[in-house]
Amino acid sequence: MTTVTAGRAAGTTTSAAAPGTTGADAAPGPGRPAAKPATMAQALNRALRDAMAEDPAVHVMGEDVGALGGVFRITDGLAAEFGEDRCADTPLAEAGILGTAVGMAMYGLRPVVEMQFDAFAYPAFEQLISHVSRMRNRTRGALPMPITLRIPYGGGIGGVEHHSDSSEAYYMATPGLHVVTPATVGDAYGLLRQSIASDDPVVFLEPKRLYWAKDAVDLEAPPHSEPFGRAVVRRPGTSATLITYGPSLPVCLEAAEAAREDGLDLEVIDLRTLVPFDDETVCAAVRRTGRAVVVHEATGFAGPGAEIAARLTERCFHHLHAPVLRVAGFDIPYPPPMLEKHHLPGVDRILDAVDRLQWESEWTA
Amino acid sequence: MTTVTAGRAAGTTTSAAAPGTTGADAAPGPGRPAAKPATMAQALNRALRDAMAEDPAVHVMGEDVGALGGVFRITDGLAAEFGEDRCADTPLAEAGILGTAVGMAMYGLRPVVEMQFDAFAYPAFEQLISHVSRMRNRTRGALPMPITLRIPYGGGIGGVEHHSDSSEAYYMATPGLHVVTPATVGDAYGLLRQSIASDDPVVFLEPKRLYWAKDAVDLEAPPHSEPFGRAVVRRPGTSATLITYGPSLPVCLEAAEAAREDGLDLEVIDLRTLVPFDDETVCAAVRRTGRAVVVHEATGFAGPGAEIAARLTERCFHHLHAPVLRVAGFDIPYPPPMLEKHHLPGVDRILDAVDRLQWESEWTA
Amino acid sequence: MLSPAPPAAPYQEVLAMSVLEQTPDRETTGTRPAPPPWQPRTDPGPLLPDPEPYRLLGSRTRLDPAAKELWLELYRRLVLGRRYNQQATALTKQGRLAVYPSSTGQEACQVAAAMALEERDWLFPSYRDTLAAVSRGLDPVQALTLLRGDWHTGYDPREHRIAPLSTPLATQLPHAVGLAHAARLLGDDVVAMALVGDGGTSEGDFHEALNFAAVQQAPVVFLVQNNGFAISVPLAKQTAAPSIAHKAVGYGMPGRLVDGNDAPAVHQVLSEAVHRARNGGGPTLVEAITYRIDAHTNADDATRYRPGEEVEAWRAHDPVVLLERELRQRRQLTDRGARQAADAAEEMAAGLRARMNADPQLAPDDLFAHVYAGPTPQLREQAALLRAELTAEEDAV
Amino acid sequence: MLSPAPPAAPYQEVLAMSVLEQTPDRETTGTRPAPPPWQPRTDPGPLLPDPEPYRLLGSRTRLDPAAKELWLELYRRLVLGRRYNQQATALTKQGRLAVYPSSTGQEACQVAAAMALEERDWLFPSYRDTLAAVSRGLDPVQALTLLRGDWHTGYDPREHRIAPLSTPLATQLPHAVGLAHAARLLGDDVVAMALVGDGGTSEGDFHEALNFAAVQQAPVVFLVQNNGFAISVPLAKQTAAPSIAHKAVGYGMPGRLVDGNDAPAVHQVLSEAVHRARNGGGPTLVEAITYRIDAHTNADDATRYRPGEEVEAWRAHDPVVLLERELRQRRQLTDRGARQAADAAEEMAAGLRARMNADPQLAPDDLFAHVYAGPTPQLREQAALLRAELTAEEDAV
Ligand SMILES: Cc1ncc(C[n+]2csc(CCOP(=O)(O)OP(=O)(O)O)c2C)c(N)n1
Ligand SMILES: Cc1ncc(C[n+]2csc(CCOP(=O)(O)OP(=O)(O)O)c2C)c(N)n1
Ligand SMILES: [Mg+2]
Ligand SMILES: [Mg+2]
Repeated sequence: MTTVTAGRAAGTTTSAAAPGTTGADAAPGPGRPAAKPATMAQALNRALRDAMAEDPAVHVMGEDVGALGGVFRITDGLAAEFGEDRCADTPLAEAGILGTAVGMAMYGLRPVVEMQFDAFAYPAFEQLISHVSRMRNRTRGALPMPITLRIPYGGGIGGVEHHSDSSEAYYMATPGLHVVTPATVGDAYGLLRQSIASDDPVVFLEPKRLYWAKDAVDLEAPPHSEPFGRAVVRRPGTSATLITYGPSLPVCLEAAEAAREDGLDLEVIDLRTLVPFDDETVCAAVRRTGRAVVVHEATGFAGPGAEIAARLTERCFHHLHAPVLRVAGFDIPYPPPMLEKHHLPGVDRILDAVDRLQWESEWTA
Repeated sequence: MTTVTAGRAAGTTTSAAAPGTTGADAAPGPGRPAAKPATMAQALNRALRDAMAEDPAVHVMGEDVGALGGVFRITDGLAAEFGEDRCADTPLAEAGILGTAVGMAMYGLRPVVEMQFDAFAYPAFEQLISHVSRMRNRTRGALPMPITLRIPYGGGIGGVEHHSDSSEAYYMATPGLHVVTPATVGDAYGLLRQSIASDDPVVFLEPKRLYWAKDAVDLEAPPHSEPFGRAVVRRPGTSATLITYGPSLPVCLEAAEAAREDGLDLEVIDLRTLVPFDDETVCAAVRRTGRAVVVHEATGFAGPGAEIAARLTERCFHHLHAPVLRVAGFDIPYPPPMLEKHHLPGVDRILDAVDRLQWESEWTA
Repeated sequence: MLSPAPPAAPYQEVLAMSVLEQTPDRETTGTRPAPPPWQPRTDPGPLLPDPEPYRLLGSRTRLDPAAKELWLELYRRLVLGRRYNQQATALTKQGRLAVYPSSTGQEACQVAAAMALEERDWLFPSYRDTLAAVSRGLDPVQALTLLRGDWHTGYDPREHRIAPLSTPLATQLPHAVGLAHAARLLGDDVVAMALVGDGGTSEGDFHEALNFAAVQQAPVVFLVQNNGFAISVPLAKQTAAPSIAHKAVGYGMPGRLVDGNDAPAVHQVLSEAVHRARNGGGPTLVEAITYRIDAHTNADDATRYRPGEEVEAWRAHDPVVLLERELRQRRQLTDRGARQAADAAEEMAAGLRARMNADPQLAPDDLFAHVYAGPTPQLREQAALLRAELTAEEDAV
Repeated sequence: MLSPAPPAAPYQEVLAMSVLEQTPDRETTGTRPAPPPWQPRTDPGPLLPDPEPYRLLGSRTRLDPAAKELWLELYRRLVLGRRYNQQATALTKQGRLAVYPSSTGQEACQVAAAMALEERDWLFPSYRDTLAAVSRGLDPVQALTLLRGDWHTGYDPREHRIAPLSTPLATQLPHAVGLAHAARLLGDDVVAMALVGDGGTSEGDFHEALNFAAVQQAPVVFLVQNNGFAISVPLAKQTAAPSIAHKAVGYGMPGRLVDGNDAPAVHQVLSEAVHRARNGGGPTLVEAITYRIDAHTNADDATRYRPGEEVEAWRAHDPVVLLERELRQRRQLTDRGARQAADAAEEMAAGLRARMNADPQLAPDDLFAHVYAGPTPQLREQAALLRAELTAEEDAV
């Protein structure tokens, strides 16, 4: 919940990631020996394992999380190590899974629930909105809901329909939920640990196309992670600020590299937690550069970028040289695999938006 | 779907409503005789009746819509007039109701589905998101979904938990859905007729605290309604523009009246359809006044106002003298009846926001 | 014999044709291909309910002293419960409650559900079940807080082991399963009793909860108060099943049918189910046949959808009257005993009335206090805004 | 006798105590209070499935000429179906399909479901049921479009009366009910056949769909292909019911159990259910016992969660082999007939392979074409943006 000064957050920067890595929070810095690379999937798995080992109240549950280890293998080995009661295959019913997790949390457990894919979390919507997000409020704190709802989200993996949704707008619009999404291997570990430790419900969105992205992170001694609620400047810059999260971070870092050729020095911010939102870090950055583009895969209309653009404008209006622009998925159902590349915000679309920041807005006819 | 020029829409204005009426689209104008006042509930009922009489494909369905006529009596008399097959009580299962409506639409019917209250539409979320909104797209137009999903929404009626949600942000963030909400008795009739006639699915949000508000609308000869997709200037003004919809329209009109005392001439825009959004009308207005406040009951963070503020800023940046501000419900679960007055945007909170438009933004420290 | 076209014989006969009846082929079973075993075999017989609801009143069964005391206690609580329902309804007329969904006519279910539980057990009530909560020992003022409107849940669920009254129908059932399952995993012999209406059984959450419970063998008792209506929708439009209790076999748990207006019968069936759950026997589905004598809530007009005669027929089967008559016939209840029960109920009602007449203390700051464990920066800003508004208002007064 | 404390007797006995067994009290029934009638009485007996799955293969039943032709047609389609499954799986290895969930081992269910329907009927397939769609006459290339990835549904559902393949499990079941109900309201004698897996029966949508169907007496046949697994989760973790078919009684519809690898048996049971539905008899739930011989999809590793012996046991009960053996034993199938069936299958596979090797035509503009009946102003802007980008890209090349 704590936000820190923009200065400190901005200090936590690294160079842009090479293609195939998620970003950079674990590049071997001074005093830290180079670690064997780990994937985001491995980091998530390790976070679950460490959380379960540390706290017997942590219970993992979902479809196929047991013997199979989940369709993405994020829960691999947990049932073998902690028993099937601690890492439990459930019947195939998402409302039932989240609903029973509510009851388990009422009895003092700390359920970590896996939804198999983004769109398959929708059957649990009522339990999430009407109960998970409100139980603490309803009972004046007597029944907190320390539930972590893990949802692999986003596209770019060639998945058939219903396997590529970016549903974060629904969760952001729901008071009582935290919404978290890592973009780096280090954050996958750190944010998941922090989410499980949180006494409030967390919708933990895992960018599935980054599951196999690697970073040099030593999972035996996972690096310190920035706190929950804090955005991190992944790449400092002076010309304009790209604000992003999750699967779009590597794309933004790539765009920033490409922009150098045009003489532009783009800053890239990784939000990490969408709720709570780190106004301090983001506003400080935008006041510095005076120009910003929000980038995400979710559809644009009433999407996450709307809130970000609106609040930045409210708070930094007189520092802005151009409107905060948005580069987002089109306002269409997620397209079939062979067409998804046209839908997903790519480097060119981001740079086009940056171009539009330099001049009078073309919209002001 | 058609938007018209801002000029024409702006022409459709009226004076502010007296308290207890919803607004004013049916005030007796020149050439129109004064009509007996009708309530919004009566207008909705009449729209259903006329639609059913005109098109045998129109089927009304939901919990308690038959003999009881719905808990708000919106379907009163329809089962008696058209038979229980045309106005059918269903088992108590919202996903089942909307899911069977999908099948009925596949066979060529035009289902009008009633959800009893806002929060009780959540069980139908998966059917709405994964099927209703996408079926046309999925089948390249072969299976359109001419479904109207009527949802009484919003607070202010002293309802216990789960009876006062403003859930429009969820629907706005879902491509493939239209999102419509009337604020006047005339629009209740006109927009519902247009929604039922639409070949696309419409989430039709009924501001429940305006059900009993009256306007002088002759339901025997319902007035011509502005087309779907067009916003209407309900009160012209020059100082700043209040942008609102549904239950907040009367509050905004009241605020505009009150602002006259301070020498401010506030414009009030009723959006009517949130999707599609009438950029033309709204942008024209804001370019004229240079200042805008978006007002709604839904929670602010990632709420409808975020999109409106963001897109106005994108499109009118260099015309704005101040950031577009938002007056919205707090980012909390809807409060219990005795506290709801503190949550709901009222006249004072709106005027405070207007005050902040006059100066340098206080946020720019 | 066999033909691809639809058979000419009437369907019922065709449907009844079964492997067992294929006698000529039985001899050759050894060589007939059969699927490998695909499932542990469960005998469905014991899971099926009796066709008639279980009843105790009017029987000649002798009562031992403990049973006598139980029946008398049930009676006292029924009398109290009836008075509570009347008082709460009256409070709506005085504007002291926003709304009240009465359980008049269903008091036997409410009271028996509470009494069948031990202190360590949990009750999961639906929005109509404030009386069950009160009968479990909750202060009626706290039980009615939701309906008065000063907060959503007026009590600490952990203190009383009563989950919040659930407004979204059937959503509390998976909670009960999860809690019972968690307790069992932790080695506690806690049972959860989950209440739901006939209408609520149509929701997907009902299905998912019962399935989870049976698969996990969670110690839960599901009590369906079948009061004939979901607001205006009668049972026949809600389900075509022989009974709701027949749903149990589809999950692999026993289904039982009981006369919901026969308090001792409800108490016995629920106690047995609780006992079974506590001892590792898994969940039970109990359907209690009862009737909602009042309208859905004070705001409802029941004459729009049901005939007065139906209500009258059920008034003749009133749970309070039935038990009183039986106790008097058995000479277990004297006029004095009945008066004492009535007096206690009157006292409760007077106290409730008095306390509900006081305006509750409201703290607008509470709006932000319990959204998260600690307020987010955003909520801190918003709380400050509201505080400033309230100060300005005060200053203006 | 009666005591408020949990009874000492073992639970099963207590549970079995019923009104019927209360013999001493039966005599006094006249005076015993009983609830008014609360529901039309349905006999649950005929709704319950037989304990053993219905089978036809291996019986001595004589076949009339029509039945012979049916069995041969089933055989030809099974052979074709098996080949289709193999070919589609091979296409994933060649990168021509994004993924393929094979129905190998379940061909009898797929083929029989298609054949039990008339042309005017509707099929509601799940994501694994492309073969049922193909067996209903759909071009395999169209059936596989979703899995190839050029569009979500590769065919016009109205043309073929095949609903889109449903990926979200069980969500297609209420669609089937709604369509069947609508057809009935409009006076058309159309039947809907809805397919779902054992895992899908745990979803709330399954429950709600069956309940709606029974209450509305909608002409729907629900076919559960119980193939033992939901991805890695075995049936025993999915349900504790005696059988999935036992769920039917809880909705008031007949439940039937059939050997899903016995094609003539599946066809007969489904045909009877379709016939019954068409004639106003309402819905039926059919559970077909079968097995998913392949992994969940080509991307899955089934050795992680099931022993090879189990798969072997089921290979011995292969639907194609069983029917071929039976037909040969009955001298209805010659080597030549078998070869003809194999050749036809090979021809289908070759054609499919060839056509799937061509790259599909893609039109990026389609992204915006079918979101609404006509594009919104917003979508028009976005389409223009994409078009400009594509032009710029082309210019750059
Ligand atoms: C999910 C959901 N849908 C709809 C409602 C609105 N509603 C409140 S009570 C009720 C009827 C409930 O009937 P039943 O389950 O039989 O309980 P009873 O009222 O008879 O106690 C309805 C439809 C609700 N509370 N929750
Ligand atoms: C609502 C939903 N939840 C989860 C999934 C992910 N998923 C795809 S297939 C599958 C297993 C399905 O099992 P079953 O219903 O038995 O069908 P089968 O695969 O055996 O044909 C799961 C969990 C889904 N498609 N839809
Ligand atoms: Mg009821
Ligand atoms: Mg299966």
